[in-house]
Amino acid sequence: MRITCPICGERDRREFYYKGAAVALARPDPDAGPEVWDEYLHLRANPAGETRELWYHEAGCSAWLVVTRNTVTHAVLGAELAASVKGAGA
Amino acid sequence: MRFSGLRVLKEGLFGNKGWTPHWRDPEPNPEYDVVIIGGGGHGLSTAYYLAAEYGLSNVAVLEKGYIGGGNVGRNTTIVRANYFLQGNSEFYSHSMKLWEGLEQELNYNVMFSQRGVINLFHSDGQRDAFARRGNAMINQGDDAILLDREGVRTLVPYLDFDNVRFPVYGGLYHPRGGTARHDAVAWGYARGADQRGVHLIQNCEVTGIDIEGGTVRGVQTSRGAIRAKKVAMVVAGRSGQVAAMAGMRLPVESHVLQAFVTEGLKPVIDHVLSFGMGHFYISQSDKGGLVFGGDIDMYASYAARGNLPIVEHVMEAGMTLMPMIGKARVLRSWGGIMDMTPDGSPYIDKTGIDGLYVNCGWNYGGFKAVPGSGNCFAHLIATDRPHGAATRFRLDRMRTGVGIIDEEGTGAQHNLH
Amino acid sequence: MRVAGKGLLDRARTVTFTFDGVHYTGFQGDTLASALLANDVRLVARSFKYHRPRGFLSAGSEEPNGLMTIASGAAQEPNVRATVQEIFPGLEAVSQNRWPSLGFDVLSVNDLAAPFFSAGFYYKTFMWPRAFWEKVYEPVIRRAAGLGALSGLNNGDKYEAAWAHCDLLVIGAGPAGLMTALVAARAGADVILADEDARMGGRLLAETHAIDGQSGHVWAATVLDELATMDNVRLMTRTTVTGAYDQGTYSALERVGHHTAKRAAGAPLETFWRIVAKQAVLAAGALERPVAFANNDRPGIMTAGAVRSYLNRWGVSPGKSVAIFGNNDDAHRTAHDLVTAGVHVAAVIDSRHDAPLSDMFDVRRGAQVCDSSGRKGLESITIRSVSGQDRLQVDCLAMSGGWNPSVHLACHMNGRPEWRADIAAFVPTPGMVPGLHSAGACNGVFSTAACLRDGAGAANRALDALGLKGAVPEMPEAEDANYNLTPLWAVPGKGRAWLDFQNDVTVKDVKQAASENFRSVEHMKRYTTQGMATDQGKNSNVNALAVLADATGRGIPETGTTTFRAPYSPVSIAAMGASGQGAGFAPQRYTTSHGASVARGAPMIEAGLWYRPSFFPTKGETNWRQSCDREVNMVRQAVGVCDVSTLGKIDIQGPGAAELLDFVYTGMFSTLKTGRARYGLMLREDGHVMDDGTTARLGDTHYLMTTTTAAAGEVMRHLEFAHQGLMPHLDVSFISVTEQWAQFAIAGPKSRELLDRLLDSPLNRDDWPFMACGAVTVQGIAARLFRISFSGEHAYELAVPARYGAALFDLLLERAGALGGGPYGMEALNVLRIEKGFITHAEIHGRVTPSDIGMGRMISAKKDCIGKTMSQRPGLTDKAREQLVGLKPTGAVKQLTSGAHLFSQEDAGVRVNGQGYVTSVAFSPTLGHMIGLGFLKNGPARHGEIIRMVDHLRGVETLCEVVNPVFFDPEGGRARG
Amino acid sequence: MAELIPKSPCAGLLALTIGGMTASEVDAGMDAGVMTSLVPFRGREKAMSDALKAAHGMGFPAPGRATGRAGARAIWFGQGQALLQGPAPDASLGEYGSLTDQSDAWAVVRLEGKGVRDVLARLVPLDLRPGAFRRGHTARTDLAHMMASLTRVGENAFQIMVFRSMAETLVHDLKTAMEGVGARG
Repeated sequence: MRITCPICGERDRREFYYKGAAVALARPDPDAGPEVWDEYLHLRANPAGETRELWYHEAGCSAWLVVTRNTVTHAVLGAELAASVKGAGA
Repeated sequence: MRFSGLRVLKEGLFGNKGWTPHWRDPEPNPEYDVVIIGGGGHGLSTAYYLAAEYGLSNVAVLEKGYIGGGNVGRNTTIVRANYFLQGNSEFYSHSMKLWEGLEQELNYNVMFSQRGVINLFHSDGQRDAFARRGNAMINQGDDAILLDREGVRTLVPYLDFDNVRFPVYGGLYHPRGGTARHDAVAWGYARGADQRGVHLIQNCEVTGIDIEGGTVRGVQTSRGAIRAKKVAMVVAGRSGQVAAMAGMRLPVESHVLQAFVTEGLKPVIDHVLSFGMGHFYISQSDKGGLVFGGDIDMYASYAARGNLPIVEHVMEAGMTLMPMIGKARVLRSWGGIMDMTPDGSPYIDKTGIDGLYVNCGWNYGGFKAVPGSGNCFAHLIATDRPHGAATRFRLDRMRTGVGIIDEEGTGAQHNLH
Repeated sequence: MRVAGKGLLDRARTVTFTFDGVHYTGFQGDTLASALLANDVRLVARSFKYHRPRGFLSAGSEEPNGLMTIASGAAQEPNVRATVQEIFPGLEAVSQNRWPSLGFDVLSVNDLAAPFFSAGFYYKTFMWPRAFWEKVYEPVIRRAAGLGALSGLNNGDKYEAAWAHCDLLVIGAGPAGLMTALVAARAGADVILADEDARMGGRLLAETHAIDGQSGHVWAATVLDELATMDNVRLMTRTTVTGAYDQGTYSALERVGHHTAKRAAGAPLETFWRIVAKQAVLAAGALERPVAFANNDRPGIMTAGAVRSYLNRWGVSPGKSVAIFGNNDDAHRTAHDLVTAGVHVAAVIDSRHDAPLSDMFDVRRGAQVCDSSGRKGLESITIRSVSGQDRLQVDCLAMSGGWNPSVHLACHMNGRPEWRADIAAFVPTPGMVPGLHSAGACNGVFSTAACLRDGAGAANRALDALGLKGAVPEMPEAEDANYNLTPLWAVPGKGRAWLDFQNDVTVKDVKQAASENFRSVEHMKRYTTQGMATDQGKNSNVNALAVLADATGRGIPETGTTTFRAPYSPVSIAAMGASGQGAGFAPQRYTTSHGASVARGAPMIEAGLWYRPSFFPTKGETNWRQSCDREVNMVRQAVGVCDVSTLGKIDIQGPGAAELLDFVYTGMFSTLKTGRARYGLMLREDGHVMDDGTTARLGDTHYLMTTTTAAAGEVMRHLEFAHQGLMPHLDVSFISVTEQWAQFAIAGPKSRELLDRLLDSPLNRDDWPFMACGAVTVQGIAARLFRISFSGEHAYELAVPARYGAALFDLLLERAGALGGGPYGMEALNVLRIEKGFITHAEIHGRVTPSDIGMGRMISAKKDCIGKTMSQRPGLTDKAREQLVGLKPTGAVKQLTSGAHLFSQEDAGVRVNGQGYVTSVAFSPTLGHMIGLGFLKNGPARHGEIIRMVDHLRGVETLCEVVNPVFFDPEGGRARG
Repeated sequence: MAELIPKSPCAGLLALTIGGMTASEVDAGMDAGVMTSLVPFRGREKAMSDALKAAHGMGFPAPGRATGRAGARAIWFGQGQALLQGPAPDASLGEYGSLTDQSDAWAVVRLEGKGVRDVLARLVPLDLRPGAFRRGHTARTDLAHMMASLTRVGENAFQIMVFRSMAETLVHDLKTAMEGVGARG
C-alpha cells in the first residue's frame, strides 16, 4: 500500500504509523460526560467503504495526516495534514 | 450417520457410495425461536449448544456465504488457555475443557492436537511478565511450566540460540495447548447442530434487523423476512455493519490479519512456538505445511488480504528466531478480518434491545474460543444470564472502566492489541 | 531420449549431475527435468497420499509431480521443481516422500487401501481412545505426510530484498509480453520486463511457428537485443512476479544463484523484489490442463504442450512411441512436431467428432483414452470409441484438455475472473487490479499473431494512462490459427481418475464431497484437499470445479473459483525475510560507553534496541549477585557512574511549549522555573499511565523532556499528535536529542566531590539544589548538568555532546575510582530504584492508573490534560483496585519472586482468591533482605498486613509483610541533602 | 589528566570500498563543522530563510530539497524543519526560530560510485530513478528499519544519515548491500 503524503509525496506504507479513525481529532470537553467520551475513545462507525483515519508519517516528515481511504478496496483517496483539518475545525 | 473407523471400512468396501450429507440445506422457515446471524465457528457452536444443552432446536443459522467461510476457515489453528487477566482466564480455561472432549461429543475428528505451546521470552522483564501469566494459568487450574534457556533448547533445539538479535532467555510452556483442524471444527459443529434440528441456511444474507418498541422481532434477509423471538449477532469482521442494522455502534474496528502456509515438509516443528520480540508464531500442520502468522496489518480493512510490510516482518522474525526454516517456501498467504476492540478482549452480552444479543470482538483470539464462545453465548441466549465463565465480557466495560481486560496493556487503540 | 537436431541447447557443453546418487549427463541449457527425460528417467517422485509413482506432468513452474530435494547439509532445499531447476556441474538431486527408495516405496501400500482413504475419511475416525490421537494416530499421519525435508540446520545462504520502481511492469516475456515491452519502451516508458524463465521468449521457445519467416525464438532474441540496448528497460530473467498488492506494488522473486555451483562472494541466492509500477501488463501466458481418465497419473503421461517444450526447446522426446489425447486443435501440433522430428506417433485421440484429420499421423475422432497401464511408467493406453475399446502400446501420452489463462495475479486483490464459454476457461475481468492490463494467452488470446496484437494494445492502454504516446508498430507476420475446443473434463469410467496429481484427489473424491453436501467450491476444496498441493491447483482446479459443477447440477460460472492468493508460485521464507536474518532483525543501538563496558567484562543486555551493561565484575567475583551488591553499596556509600544515555531526550521549543507540556503531563510545567526540573507523569487518553520522566526548563520557551528508554518513540509520536492533532494553534516543536547527548548518572554521597574535581568550575551549593539543572563545562566543553536521582542518593546526571561520551565515561570512572567508586550496571540500578520504590515499566505496564501507583494527586485540578477525564471512570478509581505496595518476606522462606501472585494468608492459591501480584524484586544489600514491589487490592490500606506470596512455577511460597514501597530513606533526605 | 578526545560515530567502521563503490564518514562533529536543526517560528519562515541566506548563503529548503553545497548545506529534515550542516548557525537565526544542536546526533555517511543506486535500492523504499530523485533532492525515509535522511549530493553520490547509535548497523547493512551489488558485476 502507498500513501501520498502532502509533504513528501507518494511513499510506501511502511513509513507510516496508523492510529485509527479521525474522530480522535474531535476531543470532547473534559466534562462532556461518559457517553461522549466513550463514543470518542471506543465506539466506531467502522465503515466497509470510505473512511477517514489518522496516519503518522513517522519515518518521513513527522506529519500527522488525515487519510481518506476505502477499507474494502484499499484505494487511497486523499491525505491532508491533520493540523489543517483540526485547524479548520473538524 | 454415526462416524467411526468401522463405518469408514464398511463404506470403503462398498465404493464409498453410502455417505450422506453432513448437513441439510433447508429452506428457511418463516419464524424461529432463535436466529443466529453468522455461520462461522462461533455461530455454529452457539447453535450446537443451544440445541444440545438447552433443548432449543427451532433455531436457524443464517450465513451469507458458505458455513465456516470466515475466520474459522482462515487462521493459524492455535488453541491455548494461557491468559492472565480475570475475564479471559476463566473463559479460555472453560473453552479448553470443551476442546478436550470435543471430538467425542461431536463424533467428528477435529484433530485437536495438544502438542504444547511455547511462548519464548527474551529479557528478564519479559520473563517476569510470563511468570505472572504462568502463575495465573495455574491459579486458574490450567497448566504452565517456566522453561529456562536450556529447557527451551531441550524441547526445540533448532532455534538459533547464538546469532539471534534477541537471545532466547526461556519460555512459558503450556503443554495442553496445541492446534486443531480449523475447517473440521466448523463442520463438526454444523453437523452436530443439524442433527439436532437446527437449520443451517447458507447463501442467506441478513439485510436488516426488525425492531419494534425496543424489542427485536426478526430479520430481513436476501431470502425474505424471518421472524424470531431472539436474534444473536455473531459476525466477526462484520460486527459493525450488522450492529448498525440495529442502530448500534460497537467498540470495534475491523482489521486484516494475514497468515501463511508453506509447502508440505516432513515433521520438523512439533510444538506451537511464538517469538517474544516480534510478532511471529508457528506450528506445523499434520499435512506438513508450516503454518504461521504475525501481527495484523494495523490499518482498518475489510479486504481479507494484506500488504507486504507485515509479510516481510513475519518472515524476518521467523528467520531470526529459527533460520532453519529459510528454505521452506510459502505456498499461500491469506487474510481474515478481525474485530479489534479497545482492550483486546471480546464481548458476549445482551444489547440495549430486548432479544438482541451480541458476540463479537475476538481480536486475534477467535479460533481457540470457538467452543467456549458458543457455549457461553448459548447460555446467555437461553437463560438471559451470563455464563459463569463469561461474566466479564460486558459491552459497557470501556465506558465504566470496570473490568477492562487489556492483556497487552496498550490501551484504547483498537489496532494495538 | 534425446532427439538429434532439436532443441535450443549448447550441445558442446555437457553437464554431469546426480539423481538419487546416479550420475547423469545433460547439456548446458537443460533443466533437471529435461535432462532426466533425455536419460529416459521417467519415475521421479511419489504422490502425497497413495505414494503412487509419478513422472513429470509439465515443463514449467506449475509442475505438481517432479519435486526433488537439491543439495545437502545446510544448503539442502526441499520440494524444488525439477522442471525449473537448471542443471549445473555437480548438482545433486534426490527424490522425496518415499522409503526406502523411489522404486520400492513401502507406503505405496496406501494405494491398495485407497477405498478406505476416501475424501475426508480422517474426520470420521481416529477418535477412540481419546489419548491415541497425539500418541499414535497423529505421529503416524505426520510422518507419512509432507514431501521433502528441511535440513534442520541454520540457513547460511545470503538473500536480498530490494526495491525497483518503473512506469510499466511487464509480467512475462512471451510474444505478448515482448511486444508490450517493445512498444512501451520505444515510447519512452521506464519498463521492467520480468520472466520466471532463465531465458525469455515464453512459448516461442517451445513452438515451431515462424514469425516474419524466422523461428519464433530468433524473433524473440532480436526483440530482446533491442530492449537490452535501451536505458529505460530493465530485463529481469529468473524473476517470478509473485503477488499484486495495493497501489501498484508487486512482489517478485529473482533466483540469482540456483543455476550455478559457483556464486561470487557476497552474491545472494535469491532477491526478493518489491516493484512499484505505475502501470502493469500481465502477459503470464496460459497453462495446459490435463484430462481426467482412469489412471491418468502414470509416469509418461504429461501435457501436450510439455511434450512440445521438451522436444523443441530441449531436444528430448519423453517417449519412443507417443500418443496424443486431446479435445482441441492445439494438441495436434504435438503430433506434427514429433513426426517432423522423427518420433513415432501412435495416434492422435481426439474426443471431438469433427477433429481435423492429418496425412502425417492417425487421428481417431470421437475417441477417448479411458485407462492406462504400466507399473512404474506408462506401457499402454485403452482407447474407447464408437467402434469399441482397444489398447495401444505407448510409453508416452500427451494430453490436452485445453488451456487455462494464468489469471492469478489479476485476482490477487479479491477480484473474480470471468468465464468464457468459447474457450472454456476463466479470463481476467478488466480492472480487478487497478493499473493492471492483461495481454496474450492469459487474456484468452491464443494465436501468436493475436498475442502480438494484444501485447501492443495493452502497451498502448498503459501508455495512455502514463500520459505517453505509443505507436502501433508494424505487426510481424505470424501464425494466426483459431483455437477450436470442445470441453472434456473427465472421461466417464469406473477407475480412479486424477484431478490433483500431487494430493491424490480424484473425480470420485469430488463427487463424494458433493454427495456429502460439500457443494460450495471452497467446501469441496477444503474437504478433499483439491488444489491445496504445491501447485495450488494450477493443473487441476478448473477441471475439479467442472466436475463439481456437473455433480451439483450447476454451471461452472455459478460454481465459481476458489480464491487466488499470493504468492503465484512458492517463495522461500528466507527471501521474503531477507532483511531480518540473524542479528539483522532490528537495528542495534550502542551507547558511547559500550566498548569500555565490554572491555571491563560487563555482560551486555537488551534494553529496547539498545545494549546496556548488566554489571561490572571485578576480580574475585564469581556471580552477578556479588557484583551487584558491591555496586549498590558503592553508590550508597561512595559514588557510582552509570550510562543513562538511552533514556529518550526531547528538545521542546517554541512559545507554545509550556502550554503543550501542561496538556500532556498530569502536573503543571508552565510554572516550572528556568533552571529547574520536575518529575512528570504522562497518561494515555484512556487514563492509564503511558510514561514518566523528568522535564527540565532550559529557558522561557525551551524545555528538555526525558522519557523511559522503551517509550521514547511512542512519546514522540504522542507529543506530535497532541500538538498537530489536538492543539495545532500552539507554536512548538519537538526534536529528538537522545543521540546528541551522552548522559551519565553520577550517584552517591561523593558525587559532588567527583564533579568538583571534574568540572571546570566547582558547583556552588546554593545554585544546585535537588532538581536544579544548568550549563557547565568540562575541559572547556559545554555540558549540561541535572541534579536528579533515580537511586535516592545525592546524584547528578551530566550530559556532553556524544562525541565526547566515550572519553568522559573513562574520565568519570577514573575519578570515581579515586573516590572508592566505579561503574554500576542495570542490576544495581534496578536494586537502587526498588529500594526507593521508584517505578519502571515493570510497574507501569499499561494497565495502571495514577492512583494505582499512588500518584492520583499528581493530576492537577487546575487544568485539563490528556487522560484526565477517563482516569476518573468509576472502574479506574475503585479503592479495591490493585495498588502499589512494598513487600518484605517474613516467613521461613526469605525469597520473593517476580511474577508471583499474592493471597490473603489463609486463602488457597487459586484465581478466585487473587489479591495481587509481584512486579519487581531484589536482594537489598542495604537492608540485608529481599524486597519487592507489587500490586495489591486496596494495598495502601494494608501496610503491616502479612500476606502470602505464591509462585507455582518456581515452587516458591512465602509470607510477606505489606509495607510502604519506599524501603529506604522514605523522607528523601539523602537525595535532597 | 585524561583528555576528552572526541570520537566520531563511524570511527573504526569506515571507509569501505567494495565493487568500485565507497562509503565514507562525513564527520559532522569534527571536520565538517556542526549540524543544527532549524525550526522557524510561525509566520517567520521567510524571515528565517532570508537570515539564512544572508548569513550562510542559502535559503531555507523546500520540502524534499537541499540548498547550499558541500561544506554548507541546508537539508530539509521534516515538517517545518531543516538541518544546517557545516557552519555554526549565525546568531541571527535564533530570532526567527528554534535552534537545536544536532552535531553529535547523527552518523553521516557519503556513498559514492557507480552502482550506489542499486545499493540504496536494497535499503530504502524510495524511487531513486534519476528523474525522480535528482541532485539536491532529499528525503526522510526508512532505511532498513532505521529512520534516515537521504540526500543526493552528486551524480553517483548520496549522503545517508541515521541516528548515531545505529552507525554499526548502518555500516553492516551498507556492506552487505554493496557486496550483493558488487557480486553481480
